[in-house]
Amino acid sequence: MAVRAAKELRDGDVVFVGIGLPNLACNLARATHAPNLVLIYESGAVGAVPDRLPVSIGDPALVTGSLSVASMVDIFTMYLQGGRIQVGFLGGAQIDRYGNINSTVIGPYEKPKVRLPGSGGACEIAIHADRVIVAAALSPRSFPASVDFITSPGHAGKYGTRKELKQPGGGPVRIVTDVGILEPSPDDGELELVGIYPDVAVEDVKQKVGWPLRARAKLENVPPPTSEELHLLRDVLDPDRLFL
Amino acid sequence: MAVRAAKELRDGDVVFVGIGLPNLACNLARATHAPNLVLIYESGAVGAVPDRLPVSIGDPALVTGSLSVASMVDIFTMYLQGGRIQVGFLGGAQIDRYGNINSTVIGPYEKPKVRLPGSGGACEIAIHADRVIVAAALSPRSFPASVDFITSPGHAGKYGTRKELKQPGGGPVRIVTDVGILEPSPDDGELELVGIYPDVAVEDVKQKVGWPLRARAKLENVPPPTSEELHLLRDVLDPDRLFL
Amino acid sequence: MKEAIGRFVHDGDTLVIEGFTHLICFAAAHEIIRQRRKDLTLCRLTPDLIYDQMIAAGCAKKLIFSWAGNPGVGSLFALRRAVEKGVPHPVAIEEYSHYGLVASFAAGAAKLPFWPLRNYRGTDLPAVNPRIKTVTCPYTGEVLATVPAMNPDVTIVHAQRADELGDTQLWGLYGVQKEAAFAAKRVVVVVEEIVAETVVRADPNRTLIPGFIVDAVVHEPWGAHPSYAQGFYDRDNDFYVAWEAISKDEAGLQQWLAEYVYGVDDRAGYMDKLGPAVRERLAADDMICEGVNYGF
Amino acid sequence: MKEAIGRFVHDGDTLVIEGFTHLICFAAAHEIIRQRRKDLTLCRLTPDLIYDQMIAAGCAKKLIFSWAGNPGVGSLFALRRAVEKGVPHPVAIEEYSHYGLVASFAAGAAKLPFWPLRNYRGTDLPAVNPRIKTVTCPYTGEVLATVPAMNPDVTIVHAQRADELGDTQLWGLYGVQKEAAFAAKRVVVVVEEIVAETVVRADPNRTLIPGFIVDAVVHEPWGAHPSYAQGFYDRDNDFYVAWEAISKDEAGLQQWLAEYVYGVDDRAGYMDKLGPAVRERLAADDMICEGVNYGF
Repeated sequence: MAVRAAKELRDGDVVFVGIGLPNLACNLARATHAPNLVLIYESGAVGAVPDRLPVSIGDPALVTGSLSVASMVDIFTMYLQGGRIQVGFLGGAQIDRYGNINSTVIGPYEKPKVRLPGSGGACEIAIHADRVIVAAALSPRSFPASVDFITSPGHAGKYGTRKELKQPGGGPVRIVTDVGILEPSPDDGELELVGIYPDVAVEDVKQKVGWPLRARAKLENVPPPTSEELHLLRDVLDPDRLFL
Repeated sequence: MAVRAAKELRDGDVVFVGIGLPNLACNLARATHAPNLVLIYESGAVGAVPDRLPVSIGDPALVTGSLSVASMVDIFTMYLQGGRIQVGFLGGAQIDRYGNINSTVIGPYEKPKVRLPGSGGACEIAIHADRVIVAAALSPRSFPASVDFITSPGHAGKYGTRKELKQPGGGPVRIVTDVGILEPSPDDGELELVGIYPDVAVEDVKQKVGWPLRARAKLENVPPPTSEELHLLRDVLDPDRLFL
Repeated sequence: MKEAIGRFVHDGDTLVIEGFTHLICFAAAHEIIRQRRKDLTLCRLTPDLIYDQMIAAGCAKKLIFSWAGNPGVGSLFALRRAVEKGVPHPVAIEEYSHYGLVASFAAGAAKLPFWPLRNYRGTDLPAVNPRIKTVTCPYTGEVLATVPAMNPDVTIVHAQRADELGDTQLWGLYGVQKEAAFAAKRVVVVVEEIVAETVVRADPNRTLIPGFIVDAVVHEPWGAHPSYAQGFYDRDNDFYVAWEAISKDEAGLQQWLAEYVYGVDDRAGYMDKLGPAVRERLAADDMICEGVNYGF
Repeated sequence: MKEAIGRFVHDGDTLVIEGFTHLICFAAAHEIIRQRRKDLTLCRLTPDLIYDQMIAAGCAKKLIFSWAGNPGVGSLFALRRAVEKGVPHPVAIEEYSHYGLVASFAAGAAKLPFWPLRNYRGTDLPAVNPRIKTVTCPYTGEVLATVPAMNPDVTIVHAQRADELGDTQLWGLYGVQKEAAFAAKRVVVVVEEIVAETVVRADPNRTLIPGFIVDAVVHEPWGAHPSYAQGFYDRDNDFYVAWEAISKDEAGLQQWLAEYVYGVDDRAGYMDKLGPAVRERLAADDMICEGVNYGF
């Protein structure tokens, strides 16, 4: 997933990076096709070049050698709401048919089955970033027809469509999973299968989401990671296997 | 006036300083009875200790050796509106019966007789500082019954009283002139004579304002500057007589 | 520290100990636990281990937050026990996103009653937090979200250095430390190093908080451990990972508090208990930048 | 500079050259005058000599400001002639107080349509500037003033140093340079010194503006004269005093423009014309601060 997510990044993109897989994907992209990627962390580090894999989003290695440290007020007002962020990376416990993401609670809010960490910056990233890339392993539990709680808005839902809500950013434009790639339909924003990994059957993918998944007529054949990419990930970027 | 204005400052006060006479008065106070005065300039210098008399409010000597440099957003939002300023110093081309100050235009706004510089920070200083000290030479032209334009609100006027407007700061509490001291009446906010300089007659003062000036029954006798104070001003603080 | 907490942190206060991953003042939290403060409303973007410990110790009545996890590791189990099961007692929550809570501090610092932001459209957050409202722009008619001002009774800021008057210099990640300080009625600054006023005045652009808004300055080296202080010591990631197991087990967590908080007198005692190996492992390397010219 | 102004400043633009006393980019203004840009909406807190010169040269259609004097000296006579008598042609004005215009830049930088502030009650400013409106707080019912966002077509920032990508470091007085840059559609950075990216990265807390929002970086030593650059050269207070007489006399001012702006090719030519004595008089002394440790 990290390799595939890395490919979604274009050279020169300004990326709002979360910890874990997004961080790995960004650093892989920087080491391969996108050397001019600008990494911004919500903690305030801008243009970070961590010389070790950061365990947390506020790791000191993100500061040392970075281009700038901004206050969090500036990060959220001038950088994110200011429209300066091209790509946001999000995960989440649940992602629904229209790309709405839940990272708040499983079950009802007042009496949760599982209390998750909550939004952090995920709500505003989904609203403001030009493009949001979501990385998550596909399973019926993680991809229900509708989420228990909308932490980060997708393309449509009970509050209206993205256009009706005049959301400034593009929302989740690519969902990178462990078996294939989903994208919102240009018509109604419903997520549909647009790419598939080697040796994966479309029918198997359909079993793993909680709604009748549409597949595009022409599916991208997503190539497997190269040995160079795997080497970079396993031996250079995350040698201690913190996130792999 | 500088000597008299300096006496209005209490040790430890946080003062929003303008250039010219206010700056002289503050530095005189620091050199005499108020060594712990904190000087803040709207340009962003906090705790300035200028080693030369600053010609402008943004002089580099205000930065070198200061305690902090703040952005102007912080200065106006967190310091001034945040209620952290005890004393503001203002001048103005016109000051009226209720302490309203005009530093914008003489004559009508659209076709001014004289176009003055305008508010700068004077409007918000008059609204937010705990106490405002005004320094101006007394004359009927400078002290009309009502000003041509309210740049900085006093204690009452066409928009209501200070209390009705719920102004957070105390407004102009002392008007230091070249012949005596005025203060707002606790009843209606009208400026009245509360102190007089040696060899000045109350009747002469009354001639110099554009309304029937009330004088308190008991007037402070304001002592003349001491030779030490004059020495400090003339030989140490403003040897080039930039503002004296 | 004892005296500063005794004087400035009271039962029932709204308390902010900020610092985004960086400069989180655990030393202050431990002293508050030792002095058995209770009914506190605790506010932080990320409750982190610091509020997990305070909740486990029974200090908290309410929690205001925007991301409640163990960063890069997992859950805060004391917090989850309090919220999910009311153990040791129920803790009310008021939940924002980071931007919302950041804006709430900014409003507090500016003494404005609210802050407008383009946010929350299409999300369930306003439905569960009635403090998130809206305002209509008088120019464009756009409906924007609002958050109310956060004005804590007391904010505790950890920083690299300050002079004795509290003029505070901080580098690396700022978080919302400045805003949290300006928003507060009382401010306690805890530093790794007390320096001469001349050191502060030699580089005034580095100063984040002026001394005249500070009520107490405490000198407490290693006061942020297991958080970190750029240029002084690294984050103790091993401890953050270990916390997963400690906090999962209510009894284990109480045992940890007994040993490392109640069982020591102060931060020096805590560091002694951790032993010199931890200090050696975490002590910062030198990467000192060049100065700039303030001459004219 | 020629190329940057040619590409990024167009007739009819709303233009901001900020800097509060400090780091005012006169070099850019002079190049704009030489390229005979017109119908500009000029916005600055303090129009200062820089806009007085541009107004005299006929570049301006409108002026947005909050304090229009010659700081510590007197009047800006070209501005007054344009406003009071329409000479050389009428210039419309939109007037705020400092806080109002500062807030307007902050709104622009945040891409919010307005900014709320507790201000203007009891004053005549809203009566003469209908852009100052009000909003009601959804929590307290308090009526607050608002200003609209300022989003210029182009902002020109002068700073001490930047790398070639425009990552810009600035110390001494900040003014509203950061907000003006983030608010703009296009950003030109003019610096005293171009430094290696490693210099910027050695002290990231000193960086005010990231390169990815910058469209052009211009290396122009002494580009702020008669304003100043902390650590490089002092303010030319003598010139500010002399401006009183120059600008009072319309013909004299045009003569000055002919000689010092139209009569030179660029900033180097202007500095040559001023002669080495000015440079010697104003060159900064060294007062270099200590660095801090970014290690971990």
